[in-house]
This record gives sequence, structure tokens and C-alpha cells, in this order.
Amino acid sequence: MSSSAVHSLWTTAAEGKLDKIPAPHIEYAQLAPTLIVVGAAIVGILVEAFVPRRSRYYVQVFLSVVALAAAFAAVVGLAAGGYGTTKAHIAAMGAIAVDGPALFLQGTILLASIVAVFTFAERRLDPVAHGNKVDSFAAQAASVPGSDSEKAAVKAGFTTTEVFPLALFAISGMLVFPSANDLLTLFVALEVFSLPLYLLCALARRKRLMSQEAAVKYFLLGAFSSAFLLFGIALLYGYAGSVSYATIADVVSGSVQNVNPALAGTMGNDALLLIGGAMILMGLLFKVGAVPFHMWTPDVYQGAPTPVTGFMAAATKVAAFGALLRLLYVVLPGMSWDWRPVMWGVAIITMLGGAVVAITQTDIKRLLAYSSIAHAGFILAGVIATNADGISSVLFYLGAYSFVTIGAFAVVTLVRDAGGEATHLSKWAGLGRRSPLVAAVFAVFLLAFAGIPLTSGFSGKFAVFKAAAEGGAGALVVVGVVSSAVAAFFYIRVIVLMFFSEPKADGPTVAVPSPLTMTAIGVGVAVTLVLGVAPQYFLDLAHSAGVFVR
Amino acid sequence: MSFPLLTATAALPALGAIATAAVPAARRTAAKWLALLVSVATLALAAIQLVRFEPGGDRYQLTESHAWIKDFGVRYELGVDGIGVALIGLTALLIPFIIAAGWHDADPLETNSSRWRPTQGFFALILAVEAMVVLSFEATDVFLFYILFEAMLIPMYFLIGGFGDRAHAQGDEAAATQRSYAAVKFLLYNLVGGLIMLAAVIGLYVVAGSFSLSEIAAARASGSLHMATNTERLLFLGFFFAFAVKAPLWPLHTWLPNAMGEATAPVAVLITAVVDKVGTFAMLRFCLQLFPEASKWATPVIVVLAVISIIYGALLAVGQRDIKRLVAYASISHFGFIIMGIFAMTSQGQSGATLYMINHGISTAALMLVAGFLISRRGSRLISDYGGVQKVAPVLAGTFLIGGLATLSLPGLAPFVSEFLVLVGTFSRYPVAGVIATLGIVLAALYVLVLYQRTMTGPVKAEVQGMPDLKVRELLVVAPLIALLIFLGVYPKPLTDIVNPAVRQTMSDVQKKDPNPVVEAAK
Amino acid sequence: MNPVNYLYLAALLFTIGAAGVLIRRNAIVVFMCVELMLNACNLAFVCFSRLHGNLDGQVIAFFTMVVAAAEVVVGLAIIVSLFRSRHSASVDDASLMKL
Amino acid sequence: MDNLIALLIAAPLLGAAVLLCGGRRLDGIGHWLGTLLAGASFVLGAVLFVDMLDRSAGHRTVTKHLFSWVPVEGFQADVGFQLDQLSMTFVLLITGVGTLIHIYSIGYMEHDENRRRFFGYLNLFLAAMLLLVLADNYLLLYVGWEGVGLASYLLIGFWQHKPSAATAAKKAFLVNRVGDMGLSIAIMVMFTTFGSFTFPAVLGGADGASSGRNTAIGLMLLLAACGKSAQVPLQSWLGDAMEGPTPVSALIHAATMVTAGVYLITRSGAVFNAVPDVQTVVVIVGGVTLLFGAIVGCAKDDIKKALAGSTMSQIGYMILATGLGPIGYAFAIMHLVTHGFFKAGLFLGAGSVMHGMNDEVDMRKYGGLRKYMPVTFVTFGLGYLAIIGFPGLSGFFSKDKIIEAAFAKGGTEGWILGAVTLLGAAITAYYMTRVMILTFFGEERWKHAKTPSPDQPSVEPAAETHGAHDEPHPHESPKSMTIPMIVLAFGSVFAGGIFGIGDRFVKWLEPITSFSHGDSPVGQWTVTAATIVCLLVGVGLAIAQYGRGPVPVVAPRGSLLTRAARRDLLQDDFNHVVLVRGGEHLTRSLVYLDHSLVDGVVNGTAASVGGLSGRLRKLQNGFARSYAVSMFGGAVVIIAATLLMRAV
Repeated sequence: MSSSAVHSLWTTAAEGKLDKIPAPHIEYAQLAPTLIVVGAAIVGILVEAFVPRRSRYYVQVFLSVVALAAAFAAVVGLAAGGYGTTKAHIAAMGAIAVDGPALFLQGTILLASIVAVFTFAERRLDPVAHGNKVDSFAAQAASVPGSDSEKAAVKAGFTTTEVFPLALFAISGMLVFPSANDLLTLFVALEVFSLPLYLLCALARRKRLMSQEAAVKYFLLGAFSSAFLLFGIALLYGYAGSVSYATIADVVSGSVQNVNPALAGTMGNDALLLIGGAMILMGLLFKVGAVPFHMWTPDVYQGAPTPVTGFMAAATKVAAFGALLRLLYVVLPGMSWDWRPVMWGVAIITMLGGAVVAITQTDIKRLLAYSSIAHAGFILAGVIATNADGISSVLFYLGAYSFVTIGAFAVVTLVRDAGGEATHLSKWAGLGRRSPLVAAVFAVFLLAFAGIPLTSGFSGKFAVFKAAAEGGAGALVVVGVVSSAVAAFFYIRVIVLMFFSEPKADGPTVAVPSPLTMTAIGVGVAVTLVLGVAPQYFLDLAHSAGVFVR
Repeated sequence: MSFPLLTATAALPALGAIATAAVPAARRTAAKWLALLVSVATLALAAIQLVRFEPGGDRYQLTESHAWIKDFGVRYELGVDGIGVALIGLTALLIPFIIAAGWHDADPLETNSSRWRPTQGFFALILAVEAMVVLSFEATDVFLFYILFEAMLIPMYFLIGGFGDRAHAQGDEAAATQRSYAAVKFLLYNLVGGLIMLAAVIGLYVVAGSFSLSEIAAARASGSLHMATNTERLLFLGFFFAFAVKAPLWPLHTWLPNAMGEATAPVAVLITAVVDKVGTFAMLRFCLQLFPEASKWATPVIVVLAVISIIYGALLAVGQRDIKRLVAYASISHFGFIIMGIFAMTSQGQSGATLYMINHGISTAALMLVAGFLISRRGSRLISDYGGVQKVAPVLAGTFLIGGLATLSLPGLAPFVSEFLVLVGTFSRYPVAGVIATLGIVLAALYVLVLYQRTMTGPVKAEVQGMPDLKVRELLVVAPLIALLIFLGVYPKPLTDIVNPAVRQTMSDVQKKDPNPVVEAAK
Repeated sequence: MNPVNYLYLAALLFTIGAAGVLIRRNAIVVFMCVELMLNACNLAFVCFSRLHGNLDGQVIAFFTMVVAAAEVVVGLAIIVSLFRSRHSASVDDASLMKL
Repeated sequence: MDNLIALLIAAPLLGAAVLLCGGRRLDGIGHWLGTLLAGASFVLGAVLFVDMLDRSAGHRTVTKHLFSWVPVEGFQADVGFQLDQLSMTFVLLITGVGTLIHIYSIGYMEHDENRRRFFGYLNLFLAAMLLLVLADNYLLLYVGWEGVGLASYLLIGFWQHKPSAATAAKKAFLVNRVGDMGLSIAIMVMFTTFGSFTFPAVLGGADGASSGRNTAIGLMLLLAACGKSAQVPLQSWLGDAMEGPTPVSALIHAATMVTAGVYLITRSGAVFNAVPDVQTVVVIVGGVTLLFGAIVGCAKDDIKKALAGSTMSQIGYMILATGLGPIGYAFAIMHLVTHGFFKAGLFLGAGSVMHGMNDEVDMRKYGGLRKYMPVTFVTFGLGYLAIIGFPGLSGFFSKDKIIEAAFAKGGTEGWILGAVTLLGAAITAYYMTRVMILTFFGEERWKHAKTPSPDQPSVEPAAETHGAHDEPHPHESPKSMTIPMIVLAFGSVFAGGIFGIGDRFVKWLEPITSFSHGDSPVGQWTVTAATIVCLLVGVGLAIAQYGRGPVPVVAPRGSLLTRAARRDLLQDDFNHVVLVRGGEHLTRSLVYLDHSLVDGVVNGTAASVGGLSGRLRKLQNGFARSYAVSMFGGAVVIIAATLLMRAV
């Protein structure tokens, strides 16, 4: 539902012909992916309401996986139907763009989400409590940590199966986010996927205080940033008199002349444009986790339940970068001379800041958080390229990165001691001796993060740096190279810890996961290696998908 | 489509590595034999390459070319010139000896651990390194080469850090820390070099729009590709830096002594005799060929650095207390010779450098492996812990001496030929550098003979008493190397015949002519 | 009266809200400040809508209210749970995770 | 016929290979095999000699190209041989004396468990030395050059368990390496000058080359010669080289290897002739060493060291002669050959004495041995007469000629050189007489001297096999040792006459070295007379000092010069302080620098990045509001930046 649709309703009514209200024209088929997921989410809530507790888990998992798979099938169908390339157009009365980048990113998000849902559903890591299998989510979110009610809930074997519908809602938001074609949809989508994430962050089974703290921080800062975003939208609306990308783009590029002298104060007032644009950028950079809007990332990543962290780290980034790309390439290309220098600065401090601060981290989840910040910087370098390769390389990078991330966090869930996951690095000493396989897999992910050749990390990095260089951002490439060198140091530190240092006596044990997590990890490894060794097919895909519809 | 010999030569050890790693924990010996078998088979393939290679023929032979990553303009392009095929021969030749020499280096100390399989890992990693090194010698696509150049760091890193020298002065704890320090140092140095090269690689693509050596050369020839002077220089520096770290060239050398000191002797040989050669090889193939002008521009500086390496490395070798570190610094000195020969831009210099790569590989292998045997017997790397070994283990001492004499490039042994060629080649263009470098041969004599005197001669030390002489396995490892040293010293012609045409090509790449003699010889 | 003044008011409100977020400790208050910022946006929307003479801005204002309401639901839930486990709604107390 | 040349080298090389790789199972026959092959190559040499005599003087040079060694673009190094009169002379000397000393060693090394290895090394030396003199280009010569260095290293350090021996061996090799450096630089200059380094190319082109380049080549060759032939300033190794078994001292460090320098200069005559200045340098080096060695020889009480000094001095004569150019080459070589005979004989005699004296080397603990070992006495005596140039014996002819040539140099130079050589002759007579008296005449000091004295440990641990260390029972050595001594004695008596009378030798070498009579300011007979006077003076002095009255068993403190001479005129001390100490300091400081500076820079950067990280980390203080501040600040900055972008 978009504002312009409503607008048209109003105008027709004003002409007094109240007898017939023209229904807005919605291409349901082309919105199928989103609709399927939303529908599944709603059904999921009903399930919570009506299905008996013991079978909820299975129903929910089944439902969400099927829904996501179906949605992915729909995406593939659309892409096959040529909506990614030739038939790309704006659907839902200008609210949603159905084009290459949108479909590519939706596909990526959906696949990542399926894997993430697998990790959500993992129930073998924790020891069976009172005869009930337990997952990594709080038995009863409402009960106070350590209180009797919580104990009772655990005893009763409650599980927070709401996480699945919540996740589905978030996913639906993420699906819309990169394809939103007007600022309102953008904002709504942002909130739709943010709010459930805030909740998911608060639902950790262990270390609940940290989990709640993470949620609060994430929520407050998120709301804060979305307020900025919204104000930016307002200003842009004031500037262009519309929130639809196309119109704004036209006004920015000056192809639409100022018709009404009465609007001289606002229409085409560059101050509005610049400030508004900057504020929207800020809102998106927050989600991306770019310096200086990154500070929520480490805390939230650390506090949130690890499966959620993986999900956020992967899917949110994809969605946010999608939106960022569309905004910069569709709405604001006309003012690229204004935002490019700014983005340069942001990219540089993001790359360096993330890499440098990560060096001294002692918690594996925080470490990965900072590494994700550094990677955001690398992707930004590709975004700045402002050429076709820029788009495709970013798409490719996002695809490669998301799977590595989920895989890495999935491995983190396996390493456990009495207090749940053993995330402190010192606990990881000598892991390579205890369970070579897990350590080796994690090493593969780390090497991919570090961008060692023959891993997806390298292909992606090469792609974005190449695009950046071709886009005349050679300096960025150099900075990127330097910061990757710095980053390499802490990835290697972890490997050294795992393989070359003697295992501690009271070291953590490595839980043997169910096929669910195994799949998640397996997919991660597979994608890492395939995209590392033979990336051509996916590069082609990203290439053919690399055109925005206007 | 003929049999892809080059791919096979690299694929065989790669598969062998996987197979070896898959051998169950209990069957350690099986893994060892499998690895040895594979390496020997690889040697056979390499030999076939040498046979199939026609010195007079095209520049790159046995070529293969397949599309790989279109978007990056990357093709899977292989081909060998004389230098490449010779170095592949060296690699394939040394690996079996390395494996045989390291036969017991990775036997697990605690046998009960079932999942932890160091032995399999050790030999698998060695084979993996061989595969990557071989392929990097074959790659005629810059990107493909770069990928291997970087990727081979990882197995090397695990070999250094994971399988350290059991003979350590300050106990296991210190050993572990020092080992991982050495491994990390190795990786970071080379990774930084590689990343800087990555920037240059990307730059090259932006400039040339292709990674294929042949295409770039063609574009250059047709004039369609013209690099601005500064661009070319920057790119050259990016490439050269990475290679200089790998080679290693002063002052980027400090990772080598740590790595060679902490690693087991066979791995140390792998580092200095095989992996580092990729660096010098790449200087010849990529720096000179892609950036001839910039190479000429940088030559004076590089020659100076090389001379410093020669003298500096030798002097530090003299000052070492640790046998393996001594050999490491000696290698630094020798790499100085190689690099000097490459950038002297004379036929003699470059042929000499190429021969040097091979001879240095063999001679260091001989010396280092024997040193390894010695160390494993006494359990110490300190020179001062030895003395009078010659009395109790004459064969060991003898082989050690021969290895040493090769290191000081005694005439009649292979290294002499190459060293003299390098010196002559340099002298004819940079007399001063040539003369200073010649000082190196005196210093070489100094550190080798001091090492021999302190360890082998004099009254027999109590700890050395009853030290066993070389076992059959060990003798089988050393004897062929020594035989080869003598043969190549007396009759290097087969090698030079392969190398010369390639050198001629490189010389024409950089458009340099050898300086003519002042007086035409009275024929 | 010149509608542009409303814009200034909106900007003022927004700034106040932002300042509040920065200086107030109590999570609830911080949260209210965020709401204030959102409402400032609404004001801006409505005002622009008036200026431009199209209704998009007003429609958006409605959307914003809905979103704000949703935020309240989620936010309060989180804050309350935090309060119950800590017996304090101070944002600064919740600083287990740092560095 | 010319294929025999290769065989000439192959025979001893084969011996070396077999003996060194053969292992213990060859211990029984090792020494016989070695001797046999040495003899074989002597026979081959003789055959080739006869064959050469058949041809007329102009056509005696035989060349044999074996195979192309290092063929590289613009660089041709071949393995090829050139057998002419000069190299033939050496071949006969090397193989002849070599074979004799092989035979001698059979007896001398009888009790050594590693005799097989010893013979292996000896054969290796023969092969290398033959390669040196037979090579037809400088690079191949270089191979032989270092080959003999290696052999000498192995043989000096043959008793490796003795630190002193190991050190001496190392020293010898290092000092020689310095010389080798000269040779290799010389070859490089040749290559850049002539584009080749074959004898014909270099010697033929020398006249065409600029004097600068010839000077460079000449000086570098001289450096090489100094190293090999123990000439000042690279002479220090020869004295220590006496740590090796006596046969080694006789063969390598008296008769053959140390004379390689003379060969090199003679062979490169064309180059030296082209630059008189360099020749002057050569002459100076020769003259200085001549006196240096002689003085050192006077002071040593260790019989071998005394002889070593003498060797140095005699080679000084030869080098000086070569410095004189065509006047002197022939005589240099001639003296080289005669010296080969008598000096080898003297060393073998010394060895025989030590053999009989529980390997005591201190002459002050000898005395009156003529009764106990007559053969040794006679042969040694003849060698003695020969070296001091007693009229009629070989030393007389060769040395006398050199002195004449020195005068013949003409001008003040001629006078100076003549004086120096005469002085040298006198000193030679003095120290050799001293040796003679101390060893064979006077009272039998060893009777009441417990040997070996603790302050001077036995040099040759073969002693251990000679039973208890009580009072020695001097005895004559076995036949295997005496026979070679006798043969060499014959050589030292007659060789000179055979060569000298009627200038046979000069004519023989003329095609190679081109002979020219200088214009001597003084008549030939005057020189001869002067020489004889000098030698009488020398002998007289010696008798006056040692012949009358007892000789103290413990050496008196002696004059300043004596003490300096005992320490090789402090040259070693100089080396020690300047080179060894200095070098140690240099390397130590470099090791420190490498760690602290080169490595330190890298570690420093890493550390600083780490520190930065630690500081930035503090920003992440856990307070949501401060995060909000950073966001707000960021927003402000971005907005401001965007506006500024537009403003500018």
C-alpha cells in the first residue's frame, strides 16, 4: 500500500464520484515472495494461538522453512520470467521495484534466512533439561532471569516458538527493504524488520541480562536512527514534493522544473535535499554498521542469541546495502558529487576502524562484530564505485559474505561450556587438538573473512576493489588493502589460538549438533569454497542482475 | 586436445594431499608411503615435462588455456618456459627427499589421541605446498599466479607453526610460543606483501584490461597498451615488494631466520629451497616482463639492496649460535646473489640466477637435511653443544662438510657455476657491486668452516659420545643430492641448454644487450 | 501565517528530542524523546504536504503514527523486562558489554 | 696421445673417489691403491714427456678440448687442457715428488687408523694440482686452484680432533680464499675485457688492452699468487699449516702447491710484461717475503716451522724472479723445481727425525743425532747443502741465476734487488746451518729432556702409537721412508747441474716464457763469488753461535727481533687484533641491530597499531547514550560535510 495509491483515491473521491472506488492495482504475483513470507508469519501467530504447545515447535519450523523455500522458489520463478532483466519494472503503483538487484538480494536474503532458521531450530546443543529438548532461546521471555517463574518455565519445558514468526516478519521486511521504491515503503520496511529483531535480541536462554541489555541498546539506538531517517524523508519530501524515487530523482537531476512559484521556499531547495539525503544515508549506514554509526554492533552481536546474531549479521546487512545501493544509484545519482566524498570518508574510517579495533578483542562474537564492520567498509568501497561493476560486485560480495557469516556464528554455537557458549577467546585455545574438524571449518571461515585466495572472501574483495579502482577510487583500494592486512592479523590470531596453543584442562567441549546446524555450516563451507574457486556463474548472475529499474 | 601434462603435474600432488589427509589415524605409516609414492610419481611427470620441452621451441610450451573467471578477465592459462620447467624439476625432485627426511618428524608424541592426526596432516600439507608451487611456476596468468602465491602461505603456515623442531633449547612451552611467533611472522610478512601486490594486480587489470602474460605482451608489442611511466613504476613496486618479501631481500628478511629456525629441517628446506624460489622466479617472469621500463629504472637500487643482502646475510651467519638460523642467514646471502643476477640485466647474470635458484635449492637441502639429522640426534640447535662429531659419525660429518662446501660454492660443485656467472654478469655492468659481492665468497668460507670446525672437529664432547652415524634412510636422502651437486658442478650443460633461450627472451623483454668486451679476443 | 514556521518548529522539536535522547538516563524518557522526534517528523510531513498541496505527507503521517505505536509496544516490552530483571530503568546501568 | 692428458688427472681422481667412498673395507689396501695410481700418473707424465721431446721446440704444445662446461649466452667456459713445456715441468714435478711422498707416507702413517682417508686426500690433491697446471683457461685453472686449497685444508686438518689442527686448516683455507677472490675478480676483468678467459685470448690480447685493465688483472693475479704461495701479506697461514702430517708439509707446503703462485704469474707473463709497474709490485712482494721468511726461519725452534719459513723465503726468490719478467721466468721455474727436490727432501728428513724422536719437534731437544740415523743425516745434509747453494749442487745453480737476474734488472733497482737476494742467501745459509747443527751435531740434549715437554705438546699424535713418553730411543726410519729421501737427495744434488749447465732448462721453457738476457752491470762470476762469500758468512755466523758450546734446551729470551720473529714478526697478532676481534665485534653488533632495528621497526609498527586499537576500544564504553552521541556527531559531521561540498 503506498501513499500515491491513497492519493489517487482521495482525488477521485474529491471529484464527487463516490459511487465507485477504483481498487489500487497490485501485481500480486510479482510481490509473491514477500506476500508468502508475511502470510506464513501471520499463520505462525495463529499457530502460537491454537496449536498445542508440544507440537508448536515442529509446526513452526516446518511452516517457516516451507514458506521461505516457497518464497525463494517464487523469486527464482520471477527471475526466470525475466523480471530481473527485461521485464523489470515498478510494481504496486510505484511502491515496489521488481528488478535485478531486488530479486538477487531477495534470493540471497531468503537462502540466508533458511540457513539461519535451521540454526534457530537447533535443539541438541544444550543438555536436555527436565526431559525437554531446549533451543537457544529463553523458556519464557516474560519471566525474570533467575526467578522462580523462569525455573518453573524451564521445568515445564516452555520454549519461545514465537521466534519463528518474528523471524518471518523480519524477513518480510528485509525483502521489501531493498526493493522499496518510495521513501515511505522504505521506512515502513525498515521498521517491519527492525522491531522483530529488537525482540529476538532479548530472547537468549543463557546470559539473559546481556541479552536484554543488547535488546535495549539496539532498540533505543535503532529508534533514534530511524527517527533521523524519517526526518530525512520528510525533508526530501519537502524538497521534491513526493516520496517516490522516480520523482525525487527527476527533481534532483533538474529535469522537472519548479512549476509553482509559491513553492520557491521548498521545491528544489538544495539545503533540504542535502540535509535530507544525509539523514537518510545516516539511517541506512546505521543498519549497515558503518563507522561512526557502528557502536551498537559489538554489544548487540555479543548479547543477542548467537543464531540471531548470525541472522542479523547476514540478512540485515544484505537488506540495508540493497536499500543503500538503490537510494544512491536511483534517487541520488544526480548529486553523486555531493555524497561521494562523504561516503569516501565513511568507507575509509569504517575499514580502518573496524580492523584496528578488532585486534584487541577478546570475545569471539565481538571480534566477528568488528570484522563485520570492516567488511561493511569494503562493501562501501564497491558502492562508491558508481558504475555497473560497482552494483554487481556489491551484490556478489553480499551473497558471499552472508553465508560465511552465518556459518561462522553457527560454529560459535557449538563451542560450549557450563555457562553456555564459550565465547571468550582464551577458551578456544587448542580447539584444533580437541576437534580438528570444527577448528578446520572455522579456520576456513576466518580465512574467507581475511580474503585469502580460493575462498569466497577473496573473490568478493577482489570484485569490489576492482570496481572501486575502475571507478577511480584507487586510494580506497590502497586503504582497503592496508586494512585487510591489519584485519588478517586478528583472524590469524584466532587460528594460532586454535591450532598452535596447548588446550586448557577446563576447556570447552564441542557439542555435536543436529543435521540442522550441520547443514547451516556445510552450506557455509560449500558456498565459501565454490565462490572462491569457480565464482564465474554467480558473477554473471550478479552482473545480469546489476541494473536498477527507474 | 592433448593430455594436460602441466595440470596433471600439479593435480597429482593435490589429490595426493587429500588422499593422505584421509588416511585413518592408526595407519600413519601408510600415509607416509602414500605421500612418498605420490611425490615420486610427480617427479616422473616433471621429468616428462623436461623431456617434452624443446629448448629451441616457443617461449611457452605445453600450454593449456581455459576460461575461468570472465568477469575478472582471468583465464586458467598454463605454460612453461625453460626457467619454469627447470624449477618445476627442482621442486618435484626435492619433495621426495623432504618427505623421506621428515619421515619421523610428525609422529605424534602421545599415541592415544585418536582424532588428532598430525602425521597425515604433515605430509598432506607438504604435498599441498608442492601442488601450489608447481602450478605457480606454470601459471602464465598473473591472477592465477597471484592466487597461488597467496594460497600457498596457508599450508606453509601450518607446517611451520604446527610441526616445530622438537629439539629446542628452552623446553616445549617456549618452543610452542616461539614456533607460533615464527609462523605468524612468516604469514603476516608474506600476507602484507601479497596484499600490496593485490592492489598492484588490480591496478594492472585497470591499465591492461587483461591478466594473460601473452595478451599483455602482445598489446605491448602492438603498442595498443601503453603504461604511463609513473603507473608502471607504482605497479612494479607493488609486485616487487611482494616478491622481495618472499625472496627474501634485505631488509624484508627477518621472517626467514625465525621460520627456518623453528620449523623442522625438512620444512625449512621446503621454505628456502622451494617456496622462496617462487619469489625470485616471479621477479624474472613478471617484474621484468610486465614492467621492463620500471625494472630498468629500479635496477640500481635493487642491485644495491642485493649486495647488502649478500654481505649482511653472510656477516650475520657468522654471528649465529644456532645451526639452522646460520643456514637461514646464509640463504639470505644467496638470495642476494640471485636477485643481483636477475637485475644485472645481462645474459650471464640471469642464466646464473636461474641456475643459482636450482643449485641453491639442492645445496641448502643437502646441508640443512644433514643438519637436521645431526640436531635430531643431539636434541639441540646450538653450535656450542657439539664438537668432535667427525670422530664418532664420520659419514655424517663428511656429508655435512660437502653440503657446506657447496654452500661456500667450491668449484667443482654446482653452486660455483651459478655464483660465478652471477658475479661475472653483474661485474660486466656494475663492477663495484661485482667486486663487493665477491667479498661474500670469503665470508661464506668463514661461516661454513667455523660451523664445521665448532661442530665436527676438536675433542669429542661428552653428549656427542656414542652418537650414531647416518642411517640408511638418511644416507639415501643425502647421497643423491650430493651426487647431483657434483654432476651439475662438472656438467651443467643440460641445464643451461634449457635455460638459455628463456633468458634470451627475458633479455629481449627488457631490451637490454650484454656489454661488449673492450678488446675483441684474439681468436 | 507562513507555514515555513511550522518547519522551524518541527526542526526545533526534533532537536529537543535528539538532545533528550543524549542526556536523559531513564530508558522510558529516552524512549519518549524518540517519540518526540518522530512527531516532529510528522509535523514536518504535514507542513510540507500543505505546502505542496498534495496529501502524501498527511498519509505518511498516519503511517508514522502506526509505526510509532508498534515501536511503543516492542520498546516498552523490552524496557519493562529489563526493568524487572534489574529493578532500574537507567540506560547507563545496562552496560555489561563494553570495550 | 692427447687423450692421455685426461687420464693423467683421472688416475688420482679415481683413487680419491674410491678411497673416500670405499669405506673401511678398503683400509687394508688403500695406501697401496693410492700410491699405485699416483705412480700411474707419473708414468703417464713420463710417456707424454718423451712424446713431447720428439717434437720440435715450436710444436710441443698439445691441447685437448674435453667438453663444453658452462655454455651461456656470450660466455663460453670449456673443460680443455693445454700441455706445454711449462705445464709438463710441473706435471713431472708433481707426479714425481708426489709418488715418492706417497711411498714415504706408507711408512709414516702406518699407525694411523685413517691412513686410507689420508691417501684419498693425497690423491685428491694430485688431481687438483694437475688440473691447475693443465687447464687451458683461467676458469678451469680456478677450479684446480681451489681444489688444491680444499685438499690442503683437509690434509692440514687431518687430525681433526686436535683443535690446533682444525684451526690451522680453517685459517689456511680462509687466507687462500682471499687470494681466490683476487683470481676470480681477475677472471671477471678478463671476461669484460676480452670476452673470454682462455689463455690464448687473454695472453694474446693483453697487448691490445688498456694498461688500466692489465694492471687490474695483474694485481688481482698477484693477490691470488700471494694467497697460494704464502707471500706477504697473505703468508700467515703457512707456519700453522705445519700442523698437518709431515708428508703433507713436504708435498703441498713445500714442493708443489705453494709454488702455484709462481706458475700463475709465469703463465700470465704476457699480462705482466705489459705493465712494468705491476712487475715492480711483484718484485717488491717477492723481496719482502724473501727476507721475511728468512728472518722467521732463523728464530723458530720447531724444525718444521723453521723449514716453513725457509719455504716462504725460497718462494720469495721465485716470485721476485717472475717479477723480473722474461729475464727471470725460466730461473723462477728452475728454482721452483730444484727447491721442490731439496725442500721435500728436507721435510721428509725432518719427518724421519721426528719419527725417531717420539714426534718431538723442538730442535733444542735434539742434538747429535747423526750417529743414530745416518741415512737421514746424509740425505738431510745433502738437501742442506743444496738449499744454501753450495757450489755444484742444484740450489747453487738456480739461486745463483736468480741473483744474477736481479742484478740484470739494471739501474738502482738492480742493485737493490741484488743486495736483497744476496742478503737472503746469507740468512738462508745461517738458519739452515743452525737447523743442521741443532739437529745432528752437538751434545745429545734429548737424553735428559723429558719429551714431549708439557709446555710444547706433541704436534703429531702418531706419537701415541709410539709407546711410552719416556726418554726417546732415536732410530733410523723404515725403508719405505728412507728410499724416497735418498731419491730426493739425488735430485737435490744433480738436478741443478742437469738444468743449469748449458742453459738447457731455459731453452726448454723459452717458447713459453720468452727468455731475454738482461744487461747485468756486474759480471756473472762476480755475482757467483759474492754469493759464495755471503753463504760462507752465514754458515760461519751460525757455527759461531751454535757450533761452540752447549745449546740451552729452553730457548733464551733473545733479542727483540728474535722474539718478534718467533711470533712471525707479529703479523698474526695484527691479524688477530684487527681482523678477528674487529670481525667479531662487527658481527655481534649486526646481530643485535638485525634484532632491534630491522626487526624492531616492524614489531614497532605492529605494537603501535595494537596500542591504537587499545585506545580506540575505550570509546566503546558500554553506555548507550554515548553511542547515541557518536551517532549524532556523525550525523552532524555528514550533514555539514555535504553542505560544505556544495558550498565549495
